[in-house]
Amino acid sequence: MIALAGRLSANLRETVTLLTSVALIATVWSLLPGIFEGSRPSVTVTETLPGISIAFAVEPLGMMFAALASGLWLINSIYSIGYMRGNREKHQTRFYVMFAVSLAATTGIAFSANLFTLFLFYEMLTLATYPLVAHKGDAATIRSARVYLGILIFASIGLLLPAIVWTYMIAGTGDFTPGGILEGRLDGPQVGLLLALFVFGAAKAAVMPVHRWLPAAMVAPTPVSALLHAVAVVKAGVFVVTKVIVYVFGIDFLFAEPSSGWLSYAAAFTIIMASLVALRQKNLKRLLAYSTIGQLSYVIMASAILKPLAEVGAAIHMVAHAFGKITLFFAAGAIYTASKKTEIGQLRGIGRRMPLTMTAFTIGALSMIGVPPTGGFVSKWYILAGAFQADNYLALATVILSTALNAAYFLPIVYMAWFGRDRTPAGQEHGEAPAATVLALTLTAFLTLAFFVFNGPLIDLESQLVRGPASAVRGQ
Amino acid sequence: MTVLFSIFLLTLSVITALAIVRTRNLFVAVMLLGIFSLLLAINFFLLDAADVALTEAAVGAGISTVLFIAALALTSEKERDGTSQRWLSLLVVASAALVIVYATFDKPRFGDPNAPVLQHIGPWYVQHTPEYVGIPNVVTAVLGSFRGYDTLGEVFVVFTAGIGVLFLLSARRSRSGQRRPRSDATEIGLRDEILLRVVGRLLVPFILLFGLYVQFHGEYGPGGGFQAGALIAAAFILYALIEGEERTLHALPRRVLNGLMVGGALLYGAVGVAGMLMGSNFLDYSVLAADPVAGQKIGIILIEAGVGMTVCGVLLNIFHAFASRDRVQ
Amino acid sequence: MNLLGLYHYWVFAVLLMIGFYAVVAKTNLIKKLIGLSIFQAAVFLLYITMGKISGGTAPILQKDVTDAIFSNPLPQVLILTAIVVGISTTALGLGIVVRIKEEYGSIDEQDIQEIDRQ
Amino acid sequence: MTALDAHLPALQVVVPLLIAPLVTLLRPRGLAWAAATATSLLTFLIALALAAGALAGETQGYELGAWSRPYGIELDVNSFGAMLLLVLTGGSSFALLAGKPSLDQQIEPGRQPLFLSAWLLVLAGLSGILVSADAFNIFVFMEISSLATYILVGGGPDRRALPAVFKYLMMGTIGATFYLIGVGLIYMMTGTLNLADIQLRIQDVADLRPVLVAAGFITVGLGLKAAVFPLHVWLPNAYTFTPHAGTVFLAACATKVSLYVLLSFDFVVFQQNLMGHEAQFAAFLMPLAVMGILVASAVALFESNIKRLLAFSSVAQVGYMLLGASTVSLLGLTASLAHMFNHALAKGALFLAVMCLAMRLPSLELDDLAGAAKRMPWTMTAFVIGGLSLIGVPGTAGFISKWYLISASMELGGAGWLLVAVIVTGSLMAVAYIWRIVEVAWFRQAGPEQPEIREAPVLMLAVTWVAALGNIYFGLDPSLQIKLAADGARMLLGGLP
Amino acid sequence: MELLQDTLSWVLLTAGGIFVLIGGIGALRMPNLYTRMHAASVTDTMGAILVLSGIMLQAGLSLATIKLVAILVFLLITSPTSSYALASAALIAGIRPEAGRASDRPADDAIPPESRK
Repeated sequence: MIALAGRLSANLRETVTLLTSVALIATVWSLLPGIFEGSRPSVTVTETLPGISIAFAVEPLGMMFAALASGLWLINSIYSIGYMRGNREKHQTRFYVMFAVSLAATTGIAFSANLFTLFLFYEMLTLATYPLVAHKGDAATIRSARVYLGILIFASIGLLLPAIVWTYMIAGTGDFTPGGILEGRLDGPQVGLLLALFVFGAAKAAVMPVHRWLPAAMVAPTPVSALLHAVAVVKAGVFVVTKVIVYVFGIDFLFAEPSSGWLSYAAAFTIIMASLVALRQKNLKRLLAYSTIGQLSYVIMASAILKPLAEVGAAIHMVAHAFGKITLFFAAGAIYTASKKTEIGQLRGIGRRMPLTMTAFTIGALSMIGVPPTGGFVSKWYILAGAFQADNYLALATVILSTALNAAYFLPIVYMAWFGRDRTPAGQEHGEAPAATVLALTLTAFLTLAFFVFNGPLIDLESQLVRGPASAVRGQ
Repeated sequence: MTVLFSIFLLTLSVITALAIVRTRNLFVAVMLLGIFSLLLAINFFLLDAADVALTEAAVGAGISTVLFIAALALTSEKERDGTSQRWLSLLVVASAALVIVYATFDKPRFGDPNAPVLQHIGPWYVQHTPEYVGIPNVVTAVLGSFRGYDTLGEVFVVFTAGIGVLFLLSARRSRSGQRRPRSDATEIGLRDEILLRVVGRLLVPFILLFGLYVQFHGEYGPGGGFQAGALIAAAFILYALIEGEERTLHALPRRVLNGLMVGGALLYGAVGVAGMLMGSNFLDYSVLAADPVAGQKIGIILIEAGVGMTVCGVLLNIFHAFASRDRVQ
Repeated sequence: MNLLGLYHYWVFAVLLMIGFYAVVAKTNLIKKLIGLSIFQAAVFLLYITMGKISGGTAPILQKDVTDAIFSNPLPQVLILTAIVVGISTTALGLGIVVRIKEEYGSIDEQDIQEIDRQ
Repeated sequence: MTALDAHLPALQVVVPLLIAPLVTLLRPRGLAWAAATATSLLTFLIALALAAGALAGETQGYELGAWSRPYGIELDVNSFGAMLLLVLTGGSSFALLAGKPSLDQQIEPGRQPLFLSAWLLVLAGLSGILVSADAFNIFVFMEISSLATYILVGGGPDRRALPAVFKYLMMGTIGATFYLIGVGLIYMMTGTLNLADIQLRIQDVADLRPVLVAAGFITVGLGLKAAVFPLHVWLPNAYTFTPHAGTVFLAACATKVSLYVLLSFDFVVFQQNLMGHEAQFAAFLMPLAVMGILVASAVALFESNIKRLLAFSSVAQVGYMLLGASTVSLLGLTASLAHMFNHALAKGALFLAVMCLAMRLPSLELDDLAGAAKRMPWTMTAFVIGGLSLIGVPGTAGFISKWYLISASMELGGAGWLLVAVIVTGSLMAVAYIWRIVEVAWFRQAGPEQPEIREAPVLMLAVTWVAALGNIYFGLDPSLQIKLAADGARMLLGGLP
Repeated sequence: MELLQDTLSWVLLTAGGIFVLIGGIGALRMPNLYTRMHAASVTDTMGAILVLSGIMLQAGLSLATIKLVAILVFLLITSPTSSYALASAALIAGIRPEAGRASDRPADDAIPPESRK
């Protein structure tokens, strides 16, 4: 039902976009109270195959994801109006249509009630984002768009689909049920194998080595990158993984299974590697891309810790990272719009030219590092707590180390931007970016800060993940 | 005695076949093919298959030879040397042949009365034809009534071939090679060959007569619509050879030929539908008359007529389509 | 007599394969069609042979004769149809060959392939 | 059942068969087309009625000439046949409805009546095969359809159609004759031609060599006609040079009917009578299927002509259908039967879109497609949908069959995973070759010299879209084809111990 | 009577057979086309007549005999005509009847077809 709301937005120009997004938000957020009460509205659209139906059900994780996506979409569309105008891009109609479709797909993923529906919208998202990535349409773009599509499709058809079919074969159903459906139906290495199929199949989660598409996708216009890396695609990936771990395997089952331990190692490895690579990046957007890869693996690792607290941490880290990262991308986009600067080296002293933008950028960066008073701190806190709960020292070490690395690649930029000497050659003078963009990014920056303070409701919500509705009221 | 004779004939036919494959002159090959068919026909006769023998003779030795020669006239008689991957194909062929021979050893022996073929439904036809269909020639009975649906299909196969050739040869040719001026043979036939002309004209009516005889005698002896159609067509082809295309087409215009082609097929179908309309199944003739057996007879005569018409029309159409085609040098 | 009883089937196999050889190994299209005719004729022989019953006669009933043994009419019927199908195929094939000659100026497979390659 | 219902199986064949000759007489422009289309739609309705009957589980037999079997010829429509009848008549109707402009473009009006009459004969012949329950009768109608098909293929304006159709004629006739030999051997051992009767009587002689050889001959012969992998060489050129409308029709139906006969024989007739039947299947057909999927898809990757590309993908798809069957399990057979239906939908939509393109584009070479999507967005969108269905993206019909295929292979356990790998690889190659086209059409700029082209005619476009949406509908609610396929599979496996 | 008829017919049949054989040998041994035709004609004149009349005697007076007569008449009309056609065709093709020419290759001084009419 929600998915349709997004799809209805047919021929998009800006106004329609905004209206739809508002409508979407309205519908989504209207569900919130119900969820707090612990109700689980659900609807079955059609029975596709015996035992396999297209059905939607709302539960905390998806609720949060949907709310997040829809909310940020509004901001993002405000931003993209400014951006697209500012850079006079072609085929804006196609752009907005696909934008809406991908959002519809995201919402579909968020609310899907079983693996099949999930897969359906997952593919839809991949295909809908392809034209966005290939938007510029020149040879180079198309090549990297091909990489993007290639990896994602390969992973989903080659790994995810078999995984899903397998699950249906052994469990007889694919419905997401708290506590998992595989309990006792599978043992030993098979669990590890199935888990691997799922994790790497959901290539959008960008766990190494299936992360290559993410930097490739950087050729897209910035709003797309923002959407991809803050909201829709990557989050869809980690969302799938978390959801599978919580609702298909069931954390207790997995925790009992030694053969699933590798996941946290893989995640840890990805975090470290990504941060290291990010250190050496010259291009701002590529740097952000690698930082995203790292941040995603936080979520994966968090959920791989398999302890309630950690799951909560995973959930809210999605949000925190979303706010922070979208801010960063908006900032990067704003810089590009205003000054056509893409390389880090060019950013010296840009803080004085576009103070608002850079402030936001700073906040985002801090949130990535996880310094109070930003949202990033909260989520990291919960992850660490979870790690302790499981006395998973590997996780601890990773978090700490990567925090250091994050600092190592973000702070120099911030420093340069504020205190570096402005080397902009004469004739390329520029001020702030278009109002719309600035508005958007200040908004997200503010959210990032706000999240530090007002995270209570969300945590209540997510603690239902592991506790079930009853104890929700008391919260954490 | 007959077995030995047929074995002799079979060996002969194998030799002929080999010669056909070996010779490089297509004209010779076609002629040998005719002989080959005749040998087979005689063989079929020895194997108690009179109708098949008659048909094979008419088709293999008659029609197909004519068609091949007509095609040769439009193309070329010499085959170029060189065969493609000869040894490979020889290998395949030999192995396949061995497989079949291997299969034969479990087969019931030649003419063995206990063979399953001669047990189940074959004899049933022989026993019950008199009471159900009431015509002496069991083959015609099975062909026309018991398996009339197959024969319907057969008619439409012929029809398809007819429209196929018409369709293909009605194409405008994209590549305009210089043409040979149309030869006397197609213009005026052999009209200056007085002797041939006289004898030919003398024979045509008799052939037609014989054709009609085969057509309507099919219930009692070997023969039937198909053979008759072939014979009648042969008569007109002979006429065309001695008198030339124009006169033949004047005597029997294309319209009429198409009419025959379509009409025959439709006639057959109509008989079937009639059975349907009269409250029985498709192709059930028994309901065509008060007395089922009489109905069967009527039905069979009608459909045989349909077969004859279609076959004759199609064969003549094909012949004209070839003969009236100019040759590209 | 025991092996002789299979002679017809062997001839069938040999003829079949002679025809098949001509079809696959010859490059001249008309020669291929001729091979196809032989190929089909062999099958006729198979059917007719299996319908023969020793001491039998053609399945045409005479009023006076009652004790005659008749060969199986069914294979004959099938083959009547098959012969017609065969000649139809040949006719159509010849039509195609004529058109090919007109378009390509040759009826040899290899020539045609070369022409198409250019 | 009313009086008319009883005759439906016969009418399915007789109607197009008898109207075909009449069509040749309809000289005035367009009249022949109208008549052919009307007939085709009529047969579609009949097929719908038959399918309904099959779903209701009625046995729809028919004794021609009112001669009881095995003495007369019997017709019998099972769910498998009914499903393919739907595909067949539907494909023909779609192609004809949409094809008028394309036909006018490619075939001189004077020749159209003959062409359309041949079209109806193909329709009649294939239906005849599907409804028949008599081994030899199947051969007769196989020949009708083959000869008529040669006419369709030979009708192409490109002269390369002629060698293509000649090759097709040669291989088709050999295939049919092999089948005839096989039937002859069976008849020799059982003395009957009625399939059900054969099934009974063959059990006594099952282990005799002629029956084994017969099985071989029939399998090979029908494999030839069904373009099973190593025997597929006739198909690509034949499809490429057929007039576009004809390609839509043939690509949707032709090979599947031969597969129908192949499966009916190998399962119903030789089922469990032939020792090591599963072995024969798994050991003989499965490798062919696998090779077909991989090799044909690989070739398609490098084709530059769209029609050739799609033709090769058809060969690969035949591989999928065989693969499902070669698991000799209910699930697998359901998969391959359902795939026949789904693939017909996908290929139909694709070739319809290709026909639309051919109306406007100078050629169907990949390069001439550059920027086509800008000028003909509707056509290309339909093409993309069809392509997605071919790939097997969820939400499209193609996905359903993929799902079943993968499940079926997983059932096999160990070796099954290899099959899964094959299926997945095949789908990925499909992604690759479909995407080559999509990329060129959507993202490559058209050369300046290219003439200004506009959208295809409305009717054509409409039909194309109906087909495309059909892919989505049957992808979301596949109960129809699944039910028919499952019944068919149960029927085929009926003899299994 | 019966016996007489039977023996007579067998005599005829054998004689016919001998003539056919001679014709065959001739067609094989003779040097060039015309002479071969000459030899072969023995087959379809004497050979045919004798054999057919032999069979007639076997069949006695019945429908079969009438058919046989028809066949005989047919043969007697057609076979000379066909051999005439063959010979004239050979002439048109430029093969000239000369004693002692052991080949059917057109002579160098063959009359070109056009000039003939």
